[in-house]
Amino acid sequence: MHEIVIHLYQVMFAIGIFVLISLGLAVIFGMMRVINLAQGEFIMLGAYFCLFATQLGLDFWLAVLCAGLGVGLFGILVERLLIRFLYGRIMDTLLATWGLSLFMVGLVTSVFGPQEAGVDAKLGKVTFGAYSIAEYNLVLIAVAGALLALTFAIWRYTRFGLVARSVMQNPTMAAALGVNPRKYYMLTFGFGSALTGVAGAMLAPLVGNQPTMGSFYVAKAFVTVISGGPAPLTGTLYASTLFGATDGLISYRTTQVLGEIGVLLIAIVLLRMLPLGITGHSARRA
Amino acid sequence: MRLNRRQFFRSASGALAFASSAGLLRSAGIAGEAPIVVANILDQTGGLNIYSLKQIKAVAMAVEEINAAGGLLGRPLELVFYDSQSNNQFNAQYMTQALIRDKASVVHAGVTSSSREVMRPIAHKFRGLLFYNSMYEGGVCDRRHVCVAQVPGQQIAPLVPHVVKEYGKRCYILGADYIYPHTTAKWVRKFTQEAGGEDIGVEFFPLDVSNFAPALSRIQAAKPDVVWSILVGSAHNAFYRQYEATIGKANIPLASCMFGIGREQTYLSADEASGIVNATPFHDSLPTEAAQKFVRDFKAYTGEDDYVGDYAEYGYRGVNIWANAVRKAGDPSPEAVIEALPGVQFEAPGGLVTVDGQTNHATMDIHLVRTNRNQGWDHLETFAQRPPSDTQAVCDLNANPNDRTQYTLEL
Amino acid sequence: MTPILETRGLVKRFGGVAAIDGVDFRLEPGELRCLIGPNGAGKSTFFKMLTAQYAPTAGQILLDGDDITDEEPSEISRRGVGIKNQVPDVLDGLSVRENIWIAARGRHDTAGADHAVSEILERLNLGPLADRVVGKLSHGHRQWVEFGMVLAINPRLALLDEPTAGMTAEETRRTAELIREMNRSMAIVVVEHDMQFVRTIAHRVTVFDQGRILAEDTMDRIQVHPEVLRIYLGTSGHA
Amino acid sequence: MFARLSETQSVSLPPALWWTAVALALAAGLAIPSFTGLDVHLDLSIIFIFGILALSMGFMWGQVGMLSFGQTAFFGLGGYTYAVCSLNFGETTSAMLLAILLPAIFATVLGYFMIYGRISNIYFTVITMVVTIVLEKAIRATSDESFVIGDVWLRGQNGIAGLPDLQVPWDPATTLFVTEVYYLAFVLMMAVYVGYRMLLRHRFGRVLLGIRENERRINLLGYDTRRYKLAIFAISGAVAGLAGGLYAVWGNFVAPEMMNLNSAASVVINVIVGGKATLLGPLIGTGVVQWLTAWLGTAGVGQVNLVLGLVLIGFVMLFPQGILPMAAGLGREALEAARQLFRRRDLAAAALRKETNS
Repeated sequence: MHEIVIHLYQVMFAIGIFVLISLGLAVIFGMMRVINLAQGEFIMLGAYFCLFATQLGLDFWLAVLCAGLGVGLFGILVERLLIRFLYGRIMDTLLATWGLSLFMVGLVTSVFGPQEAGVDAKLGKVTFGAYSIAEYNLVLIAVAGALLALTFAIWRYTRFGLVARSVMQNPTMAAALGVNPRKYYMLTFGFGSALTGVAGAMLAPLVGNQPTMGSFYVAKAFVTVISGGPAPLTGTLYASTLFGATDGLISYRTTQVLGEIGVLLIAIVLLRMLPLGITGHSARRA
Repeated sequence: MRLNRRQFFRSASGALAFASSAGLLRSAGIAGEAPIVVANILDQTGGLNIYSLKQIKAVAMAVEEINAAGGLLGRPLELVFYDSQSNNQFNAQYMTQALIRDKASVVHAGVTSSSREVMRPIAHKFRGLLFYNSMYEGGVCDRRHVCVAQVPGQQIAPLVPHVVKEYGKRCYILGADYIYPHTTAKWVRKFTQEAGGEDIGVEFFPLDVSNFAPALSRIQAAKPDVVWSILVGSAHNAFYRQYEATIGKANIPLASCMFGIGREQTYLSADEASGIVNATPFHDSLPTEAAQKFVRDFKAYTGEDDYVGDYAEYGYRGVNIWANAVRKAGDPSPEAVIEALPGVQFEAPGGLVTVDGQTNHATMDIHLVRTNRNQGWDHLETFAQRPPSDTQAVCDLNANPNDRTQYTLEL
Repeated sequence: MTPILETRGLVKRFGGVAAIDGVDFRLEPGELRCLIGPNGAGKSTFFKMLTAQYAPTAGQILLDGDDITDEEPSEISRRGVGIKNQVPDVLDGLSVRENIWIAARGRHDTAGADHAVSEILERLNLGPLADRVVGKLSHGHRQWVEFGMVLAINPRLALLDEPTAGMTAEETRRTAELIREMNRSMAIVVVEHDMQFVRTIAHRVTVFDQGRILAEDTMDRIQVHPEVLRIYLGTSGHA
Repeated sequence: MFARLSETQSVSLPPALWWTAVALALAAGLAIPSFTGLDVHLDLSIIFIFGILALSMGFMWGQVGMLSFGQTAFFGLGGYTYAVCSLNFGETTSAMLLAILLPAIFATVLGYFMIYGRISNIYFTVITMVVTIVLEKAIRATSDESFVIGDVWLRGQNGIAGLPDLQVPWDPATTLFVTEVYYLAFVLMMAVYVGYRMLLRHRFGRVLLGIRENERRINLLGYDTRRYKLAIFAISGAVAGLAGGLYAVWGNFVAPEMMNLNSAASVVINVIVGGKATLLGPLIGTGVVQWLTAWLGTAGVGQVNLVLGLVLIGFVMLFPQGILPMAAGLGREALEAARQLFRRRDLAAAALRKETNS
């Protein structure tokens, strides 16, 4: 019985991490088709925001909000200074954001040094028989789910989401209807960045905060969103579930290396069979 | 470009020459003499620099102390520093530059075995001398290579019996996935068995892994008496945090032969870091006058007030052992120094260090310690003058002076 | 005699819509045929299926009696089928000479290709433009370049989709001449809107409507065919 | 053949002049060692080796339109092949040949999977990237002593050091020293450059250019483009493997970092900085970026990445075509300006004459 709970927990936790690190990219790449290779560094920035906010004495959850807000604003800045000149130039975007990624790692290392302290979320643990699980990890699963639902709701049911979706699909039409597409591109990029910032803040109590931490996540996030296919949010959910389950089970049953390699191999086979991604067969967008 | 100390510390990166100030050299009476070049290749930047940052400064301090005391053989030392950027390609390039262009008498370089193995053949190609001031898996048998830090046989042998006695017989070992932790894990297993215990699980993690949730559940399923961490690097630092949040050292204690060398405890909270046992040739709270003087001097020299640690001390002892060998030889050339090295001694901050001529490794004191809640160590016990017995078992430079092999230690 | 081209019950559906809906088509060797029909009748789709740019949903395509339904575009081309697509389909970044040379080199050795290129350049009056980058030429000139590429592979069956679109009256006249000349050595199917042009070149005409063949006859009879009049002129054709 | 190659539209040289330039470059490169030190030979050789790698990537990207983010997979495979074979055989000629052959075979298999699977361009890029990461992770997981090929332990994260120097094929007792490795790397780089350049002049290369412009049209002309793409992917895999083998010879070591994301991306940086439109671009780019990195390392800047990142952003935003076309463009503009100046002066002079005449 306890074994089953632990398996379930490992799988859910892995899925939660996949959802967290991919959600922002699902908005930025999945919806806007902007290949942001600095995505990992946005995560890193979120973790640093969270760290400094808690060091200033802020409550952890307020710090997470701060991180979302801070990285969101940073994203808007990046969009204004960089991304907006590159819409439609996929390769150039890839290269410029990779430059941004190098720049951010270099800058943060210069200013704060190679490593930073961790964040203490001040939560306890729950026990199942011989096993105990950090409460924080359970909270992380819940937060991942809540963020996904929130994003979905905003996209589906708010005016912002409706307008943004129509802008992404047909900016000319949207402009003809009196919407300023540039504003919505900027806000959507900021929204995706904010989600990424929250992800970074949520990771801060788990991992060692260091300037290079982003590189660990960026490939995974891209593989997840690309495998998800043209409906970015539902696609990300499906892909995260598939990869998370694979990673969680293989990592727990064997080793983490095999878990990671397993995920990448499954992604390759998946793209061979479904070149457009998991949601590629249905034209409906979420 | 030549820099003074402040500029050097602020910006050291790439190839920089650091010279003691003209005033210092004048007061030592050696300002006019031709300098002896000491090269230092370490990672100022990149993922591995947490092991190098203090050592870079300690090497500079040792050089400056020697200059202030009148230099070596009446000549000043000049330090040339290269930032290898945690990239072995630069180790190869800078090692060549140090030997060819700078004509360095000695190169103090490397904190990883992989970088050392890249540089060792170059030392032979250009007839140089390489000081590797870092702990590693042991077994290098090479007269152009000197290691002044501990190898597993020196460190693990006294540590394991203490752990078995204090915490219990069943251990679970976690290590970083490269050769040093693999070798060390075997030593832990061997000594644990000799002490009547057993290992019930061994796992290795790539250096970029920071999610230990699966491993923590496996450990709980296995129910060991003690968990060994041979985890390394900043990503693995997350382990100590996650361990305290799930299992807790109060339930299953932690032992480690790596914790602290990257100054891990300074990035962790008191709960996360305290209570881990380790064995080390040096730590800041070592209750000897030599150790305390070193810590005071280092802090004064660098203007930094945080934990100093063993890697700083290795750099300091490396330079001084080399300097003693130069004095003994009366000649700074690599060939003369290599001849003079066997038996050279230095009263290091961590205790007396003697070069073992059979292996070009060192006999030293090993101190048993446990982390306290103030980012430092509580001193438990000292094991005096431990020889590099594991490497001695496979290497004899007296019999085979042309040997260059790194042997895999047979247990 | 085996027809050079034959389709049997050819169907192409995009989603639920049938763009081609059961076409049985025959072309005799050496024949010159025009396809006409309103926009969206399926003419271009039909061409794309003949050259394997679209896979049929159902039905068969036979070339000289061989079933080529599942072959690759390159295989069909090597069987001697050349196509000029509706929008000039050329290699925009390369020169006129290079465009035609690449086409010719697929059928000749280097010397033969060089020879064929100079011949075609002359035949199409493209000599002065030979070293210009195709992407920077006018629409009409790019049409000629594509013609040149079709000529260069020396096909037995040429499929020409609106060859005179964007051409001046003079160019159109020359195109008609060229097509008649080509017809001496190959079978040709032309999709065309310009009825005057169709009349000057075609013996037989096939009319497409809503993915089917509506009528097939000589130009004279087609012009008075009531159904054809209906689709071209609307219901007023009955008046 | 043609008076003008489209590959050289931005910087076009007639063949005779081009061959002269190649001969001059060859002579200059071979002369450099006689007035520089060993450390310079070492530093230049690594630039040549990365230049070969950049060419293998830049040719496919710029001339065929296939962006392989994972050329480092073949680079690493080549290096490890040399390492494992040379240590096992005790002989380096066949090891070096296998370092070219094995990556070519691997590229053929991988390419077959991707190209015949008709995946789109962006997925081609992503899959090549994933492949290099997977290979890196797999190699890094071989620290345990049980991971042995023949007598050679793969040594995981640590990499394999102490590899044998390259032997002269007809005289195995003689091995290449630093300066000879310089000559080898330089000559091979020139050979790869000239080879790719010759390729473009022949049918195979023309068709590749055609694929870049309009793959469908090339298919309709009767060429099976998949075969061509697979062939060039295999060839470039072989070239990247050669670069990897040379890297192993250069430093006598191989390590998993040869295949990591950073290495993969720096190949792309080298190509974009130089410009992908020409074959010279990747070489120039590699030289400039390597030189810049080394210079920044000694300039006391601290974080090299910080400056490299800015350089990359700057190039993409301001000079997306790369250094070479930019320089050519500036040159043309300067020429045009000079011409204008002269014409204006002539006009002025003419006007003056006219005035004086009237």
